[in-house]
Amino acid sequence: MRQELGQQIGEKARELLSSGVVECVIGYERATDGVTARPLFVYGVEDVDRLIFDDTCIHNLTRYLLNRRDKNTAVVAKPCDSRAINLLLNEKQIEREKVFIIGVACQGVVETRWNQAGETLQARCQLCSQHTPVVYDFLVGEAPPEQPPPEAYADVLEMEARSAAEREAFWQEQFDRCIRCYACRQVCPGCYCSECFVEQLDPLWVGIRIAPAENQIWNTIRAFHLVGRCIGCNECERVCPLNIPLSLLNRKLEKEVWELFGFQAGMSAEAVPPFATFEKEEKLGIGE
Amino acid sequence: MAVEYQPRMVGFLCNWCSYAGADMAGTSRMTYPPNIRIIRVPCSGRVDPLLVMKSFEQGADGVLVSGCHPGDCHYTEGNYHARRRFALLRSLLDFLGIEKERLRVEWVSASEGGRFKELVSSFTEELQRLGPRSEVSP
Amino acid sequence: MTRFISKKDLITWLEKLIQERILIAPTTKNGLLLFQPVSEVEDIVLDFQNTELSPKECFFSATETLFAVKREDGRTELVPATVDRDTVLFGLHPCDAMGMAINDKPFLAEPADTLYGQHRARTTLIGLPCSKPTTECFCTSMGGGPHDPTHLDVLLTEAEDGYIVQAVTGKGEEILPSSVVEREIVSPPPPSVEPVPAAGISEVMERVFEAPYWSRLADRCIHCNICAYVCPTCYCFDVRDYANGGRIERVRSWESCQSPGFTRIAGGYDPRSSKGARLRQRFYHKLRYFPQEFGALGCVGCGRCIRACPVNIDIREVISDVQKLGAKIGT
Amino acid sequence: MARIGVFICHCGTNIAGTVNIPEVVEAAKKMPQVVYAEDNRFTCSEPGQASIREAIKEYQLNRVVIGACSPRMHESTFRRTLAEAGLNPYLLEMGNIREHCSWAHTDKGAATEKAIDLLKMAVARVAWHEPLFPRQTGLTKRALVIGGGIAGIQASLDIADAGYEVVLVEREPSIGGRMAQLDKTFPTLDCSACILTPRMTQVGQHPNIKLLSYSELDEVSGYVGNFKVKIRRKARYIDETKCTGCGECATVCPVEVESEFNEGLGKRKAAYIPFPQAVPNKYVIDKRGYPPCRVACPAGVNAQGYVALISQGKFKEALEVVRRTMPFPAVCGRVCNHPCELDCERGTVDEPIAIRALKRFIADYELKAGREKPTPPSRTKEEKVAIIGSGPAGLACAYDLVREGYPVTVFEALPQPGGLLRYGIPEYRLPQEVLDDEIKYIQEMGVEIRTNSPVKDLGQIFNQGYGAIFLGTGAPTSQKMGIPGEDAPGVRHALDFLRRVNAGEKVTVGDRVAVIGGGNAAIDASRVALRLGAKEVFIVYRRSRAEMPAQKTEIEEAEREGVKINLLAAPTKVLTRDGKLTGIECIRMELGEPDASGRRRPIPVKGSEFTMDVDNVIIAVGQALDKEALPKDLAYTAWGTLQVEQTTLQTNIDGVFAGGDAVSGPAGVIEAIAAGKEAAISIDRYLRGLDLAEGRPQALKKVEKVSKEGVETKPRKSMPLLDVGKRGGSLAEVELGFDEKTAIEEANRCLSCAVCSDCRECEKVCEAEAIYHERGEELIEEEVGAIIVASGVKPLDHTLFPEYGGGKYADVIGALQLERMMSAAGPTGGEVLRPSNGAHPKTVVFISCVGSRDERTGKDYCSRVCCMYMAKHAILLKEHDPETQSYIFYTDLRGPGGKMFEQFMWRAERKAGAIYLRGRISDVYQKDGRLMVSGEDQERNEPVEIAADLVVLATGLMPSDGAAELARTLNISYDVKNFMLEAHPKLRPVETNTDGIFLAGAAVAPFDIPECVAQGGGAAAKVLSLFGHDTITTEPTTAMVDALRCIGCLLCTQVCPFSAIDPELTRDGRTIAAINETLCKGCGLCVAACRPGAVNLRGFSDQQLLAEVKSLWQ
Repeated sequence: MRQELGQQIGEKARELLSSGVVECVIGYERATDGVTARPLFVYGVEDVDRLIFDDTCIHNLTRYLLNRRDKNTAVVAKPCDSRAINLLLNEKQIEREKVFIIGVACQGVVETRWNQAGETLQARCQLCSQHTPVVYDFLVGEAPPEQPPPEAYADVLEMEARSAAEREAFWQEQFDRCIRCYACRQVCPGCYCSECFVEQLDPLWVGIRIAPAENQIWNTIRAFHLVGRCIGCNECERVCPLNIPLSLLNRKLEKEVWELFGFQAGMSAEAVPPFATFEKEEKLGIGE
Repeated sequence: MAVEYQPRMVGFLCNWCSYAGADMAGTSRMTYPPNIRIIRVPCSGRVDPLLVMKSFEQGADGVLVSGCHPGDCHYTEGNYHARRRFALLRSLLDFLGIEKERLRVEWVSASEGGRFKELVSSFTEELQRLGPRSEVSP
Repeated sequence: MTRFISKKDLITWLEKLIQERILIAPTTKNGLLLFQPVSEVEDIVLDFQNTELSPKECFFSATETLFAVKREDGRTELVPATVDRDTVLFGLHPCDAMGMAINDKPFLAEPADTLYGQHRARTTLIGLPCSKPTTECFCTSMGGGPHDPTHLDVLLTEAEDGYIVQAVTGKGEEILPSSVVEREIVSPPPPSVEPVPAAGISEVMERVFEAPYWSRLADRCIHCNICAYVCPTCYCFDVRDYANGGRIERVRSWESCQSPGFTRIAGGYDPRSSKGARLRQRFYHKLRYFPQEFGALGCVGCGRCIRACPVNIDIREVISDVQKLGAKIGT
Repeated sequence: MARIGVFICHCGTNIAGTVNIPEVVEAAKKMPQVVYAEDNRFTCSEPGQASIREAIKEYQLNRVVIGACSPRMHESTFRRTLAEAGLNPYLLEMGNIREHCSWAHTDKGAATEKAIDLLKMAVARVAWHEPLFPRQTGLTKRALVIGGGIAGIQASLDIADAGYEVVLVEREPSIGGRMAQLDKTFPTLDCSACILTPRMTQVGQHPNIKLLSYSELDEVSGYVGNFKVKIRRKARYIDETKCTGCGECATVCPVEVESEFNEGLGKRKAAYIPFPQAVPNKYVIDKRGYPPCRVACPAGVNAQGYVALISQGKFKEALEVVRRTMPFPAVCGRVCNHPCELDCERGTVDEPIAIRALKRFIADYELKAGREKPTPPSRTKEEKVAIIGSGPAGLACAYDLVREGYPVTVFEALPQPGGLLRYGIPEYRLPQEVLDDEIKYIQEMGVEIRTNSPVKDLGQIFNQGYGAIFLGTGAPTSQKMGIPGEDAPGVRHALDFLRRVNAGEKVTVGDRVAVIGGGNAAIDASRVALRLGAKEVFIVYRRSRAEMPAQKTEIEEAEREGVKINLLAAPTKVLTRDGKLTGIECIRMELGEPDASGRRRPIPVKGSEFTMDVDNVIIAVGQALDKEALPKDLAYTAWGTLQVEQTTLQTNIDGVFAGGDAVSGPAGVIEAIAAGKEAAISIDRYLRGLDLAEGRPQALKKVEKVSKEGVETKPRKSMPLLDVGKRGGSLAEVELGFDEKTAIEEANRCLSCAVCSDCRECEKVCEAEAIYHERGEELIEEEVGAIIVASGVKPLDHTLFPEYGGGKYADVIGALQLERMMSAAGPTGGEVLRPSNGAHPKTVVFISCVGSRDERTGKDYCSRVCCMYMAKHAILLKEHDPETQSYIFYTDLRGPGGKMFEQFMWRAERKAGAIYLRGRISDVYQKDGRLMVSGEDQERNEPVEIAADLVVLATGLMPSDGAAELARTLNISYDVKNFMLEAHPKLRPVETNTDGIFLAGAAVAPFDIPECVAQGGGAAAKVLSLFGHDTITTEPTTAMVDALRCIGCLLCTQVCPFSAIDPELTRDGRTIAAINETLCKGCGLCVAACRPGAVNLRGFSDQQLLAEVKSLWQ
């Protein structure tokens, strides 16, 4: 099955490259540890056999589309990743006709670390009910049978249940660790500003210090800038070298946006995101 | 008896309604605690969450964002956008352990001097009840 | 005869060191193994492969104040930062010690970085040999070795019910406790480490600078700063003045050649604006420019960047690719 | 480097009384970049200002901070001071140490500390100030007025009279608005029309007014002085420039609907003007799309059109409507499966219109009356077309092509034309002479039919000079069942059986006949078998009744005639003895999962075999093409039908098209006709060398909403049938058809879904040739400098108040309905009549505040005019009929002002004898033909009950439909009730917060006529004062974009309330946001929305606000 998916992707890649439909196919290949996967950019048919797909293919490759805006590119996208394509289309960052989406019906991916691939599905995959990409041009794989999703926000609810002081202590400890390597930002398909607020000198919102106060503003505003935009690929948390639970923040906001506005990022390229619109009569716990 | 804890507050007030409402409170000689520092903005929708975060970083115990009542915005829609933005920011801050109560978003019209006075007074009391924010080491 | 300290005595010694100095050692926090100040000996992790971050932080902090400006009655005075306590860095592996030696070259070359120098001078390095190198370790190819004591003050090698003690420097000798005894004991052989084809790499690098290889490699690079921040030998930083609460100070923080704005100069021009150029810079710095400047490779083979890279940019693969590329291009 | 001067005002003791001024001055001197600080007793006084000017010069100040009152008070004063000193006026910042400090606090220490902080913030901020420059732009001196009510009329006239052009847009066909609907006005009792219509005429004739009636605002862009507006000119179908207003179109129009102008009390035609004095006096055709019946018809026959004409007794004209589409009214009137009736909207009320029967009626009517020979259409085309097969598909195709001017020849293999119509449908359903006549008509139209002319070689046809061929050869052979014994003597096939009977051959049947199948052919065969003398006929069908494809009425008739239906049974074997048929063996079936056709698949039940003794078996299980008879080289589908391109019906052979059963397999007559018509389009295009597929298939846009309000149920007329007893042994027609009266009555049941029935009678009578049924709506663009919104109000719908009998009882009416009845030009000619019976009401009860001042309806406001119009009505009722007694139930009475309002109510009470009762109504119910109004008289504190003849609900006023959408289009504010919001309720009542857009009349709030007129004039004055300038000055505090930081996500364009941000292409090909500074109002929503901080706001920049924050608590 796994091999088959890689082959199907490879065949499609061969067809797309040889017909000149795209210039490059972004997919996965085996990493140098022989266990995990890594992104692969295929420019010629001679490399299509390197393409693989299995449950270690955790990267969200859609971020790379931003580096290839003006070139025709095919990208392998899992359902969660595919939402990023809608996000980027909605935010006019990419053109639909320049992107060929090789969608993968996804059974979930595993937690991986260098040299290790987990046995069980990632927690988010266990909660996932989107097994088919929301947008694609060609689909490989087979979605697993639908199952009622369990409580999706158990960890968020648990955190909400704690006292303010406990929450503050928890996050302070998390943010204190941050070394501002910006891997979370660099890997995020939604973080594509040419100059991030955190690195701007004028106005000087945040200084260069890798220190708790700066770290807090950085992490808070990073999360805020993803309100209604985070598509839940979890890449930020995966790449964090200091294991800061960034997705907990993202998912808290995702939950709020869903509850308040019934909106989920990236489900369609046309839906109006929550901060682009409003309802006159909405009750949001403000000024009421 | 110990000196009562004096919280620090920043208020971002829209020029057309709430700033004028604060003017009205003064003109009517309504007194309220002197803890608030007011920053005039054209519209509550102008307030970037970064300004709120910087205020907290600067040492504010509470931040007030105030604009026209829904439907009254001088720019027709600014306060609706502010409402969405700050509803989310409040949830996020609360989740991070900065109590929701520390970020107040309220509607005060140009004629509501009394409402402004009440607002600052009750906010001050609320912050006194919550106590100082825990220090984030610099 | 070999010098030896029993495990019990080692604990006593460490307890004493905690009292007298700052003791920094590998400890686990939030599931991460990091060099951190310890207050209890039992928090120290002795059996480990590699810490997540290198111990370079002890000498070159993520953020530190270089000096403060005092203004009083119209007079302005600069108050430089100083290091006022002795530190023991315990438990580092030979590769990390070698990393420090590499960083000494730029930091201590004249004009020397005094703050770094003070940190170095007031810190004693007590190392442990590397008994279980990871699959991604390649120290032997970079001129080091798992049991190499060269850049340490003291090396403690586990044997029998204690440790063989090797005082490498005078500073190391000074710090040893009296519980160190002489004993007839054989040091275990060093474990083997997978080599990489690093021979002559510096010269080969010279020939492949223009190769399209680099931009293709950079395709998958996301240009975060992880590799630089986990690396024991990356020492780039940014400096900024801060005025806050009436206090003015000059602050230095880590920075990385991988970040998009790193080489941007006034007016907005950036000589290394392309992804390929930035990623290439990292490898050239380690494998070409540093050897040219300081006569040694700028990498210790600790494998941290390989492990931490979110997209598997693997310096071993780069070295072997470069060799192949060099062979193809010819001299 | 900033050189900041700080000036602290004492404001007498206003500030100095609470704030320690010297301490503040000393603190200010130490603040960063401050080079000078001083205090003044009154900074705003001339000496105070002079002192600032001097200090600016002396200390070379380039920034000024003034600690004084609120900037809302004196910012403009001090900006002028700076300008006088040669500084850019925007380099000023004020610290509000009076309103926000000295006046609000009493503790001197805390107030002083706060004052210092406020100045610190101002100093930090001012360092980031930059010189700003207001902008000047030109303007178009032309105004748009939206709404042609009295307010809009007044505004238009005032502006036009001042010499500027006005574009007046009115949604309705005529201007006049609500005032035009009124009979008299209060309190003067002027005739409303008499004072209004001269004004309307003036508008219509004014050289400066461009009147766009029946039009709506679609889009607005631009800004004050420079608006671009798009106006949707709704399709009028009558050319305004040609229409003379003669009204002939309305006279002949067969469609009547409720008149909106008369509030539903009268009727108007589909071609109409709302009232005789309409301006412009140009008719409109009310066309709402295509009626469902026409959309449902595969051939698109205009059923509503001929039904409407039948209702008017115009039978000949009705028949013309059918023949405009196809030549088989009599055939389809008999045998069509009428999908039109399935979709008929009337069916949702009670039963569908008997459309098929009506069509038959007009065909029969002509047949009876005799028709004139039609004039064949002129032959305009050279290329000959060959049609192979003379069934409905072929003849429909021929008919359309001959009308297009082509010479057409039909080749028929059999001796008589008609195909399946001739040979497959029994006489008792379709008499031969009826078919003969239809075919004759087609021939008279110029179609040549060659019978006994089978075609085997298409090449030959082409060689004879035909340019294109249509194959309509049908599916004339019966399918076999594939069971043992099928070939036994006594087994017949339905089509063959029917053909022989129709051809007049002598056909006999045995006593017991089994017919296999459930389609129309099976029913036909079984009923013919009965008529040929069979004693018992059984239909054997393998599914259940619901799945039978035959028409329901046909099945019912068959059963009435004695046919027995054996469901869920399938024959397995034909039984014979000695070479003679003895019966059939069948097996029981049950239904399983649905199959490809969507019907449930029958599955045999094991061991359930049974036998039936019969003498004959007629197989009617399906039809197929006669491939043997068809020319070769044609491609077939897997189903054995001809393969064609779906939309164009082109076969695999160039120039050869096919349709009907040969392509679709067995289907209805109307489907075959539709295919023939489609093929005709293709053939025409083919011969003219045009693209075959372009714009096809053309879907008719079905009318969206059909008004069914007040439609009383009325059963469908049933088709008279020949007595069952008279049917046996005869092939006489079973259905007898409608008579004239029945037909007209049935046609009158039509709801006229699309309003205009597209009968085209109006075209015939319009001498000006102004009618264009095909012409759609039009979007036009106008450039204007100012816009006045006068979109007005409407009364709440009284039928929404069933608690007062509204919508429940005919004699409970709305006040505007009463007004229409009182009008001499109204639906009753000025007589007040009870809608239920047309009698004069003697007792009339008014109920006030219906819907208004009512939180339940969300209209908690007073509608302002109701008290007065109730008094007016009471007075007028008395004038109309002195015996009328009015009762007025009121909440409280409001007659404000010195304009005789109060006195007017006295007049109603004292002179007209109206009885005013304070109190609400608890119930209105019907008793003995009168309306019992029970309520409470609060003044006497006792219950009252009045038996009324007429109850008038004084419903409140609400904004016109679409007011909120209009406000959104214009980007102006509106309140929760959808009334437009003024810029200031007291001081700027006719302005909005959007520069250049003004308000007039009741769009703002319920106003009476003089108020609307005053507002119209006021808004006009505002426009004129704008037009008095040659340029417009705009504030410089606008947003700006850093092109390098902008990432082009364009979120800012979505949040901008003023559409002031547009995408722009940079030189390096990136899309970024660009601010239109003239449109930008400086709200800064874009700034806060921008994640990369690419947008900034002059005067309130990120740097300025951040500097303030960073200066805190230092």
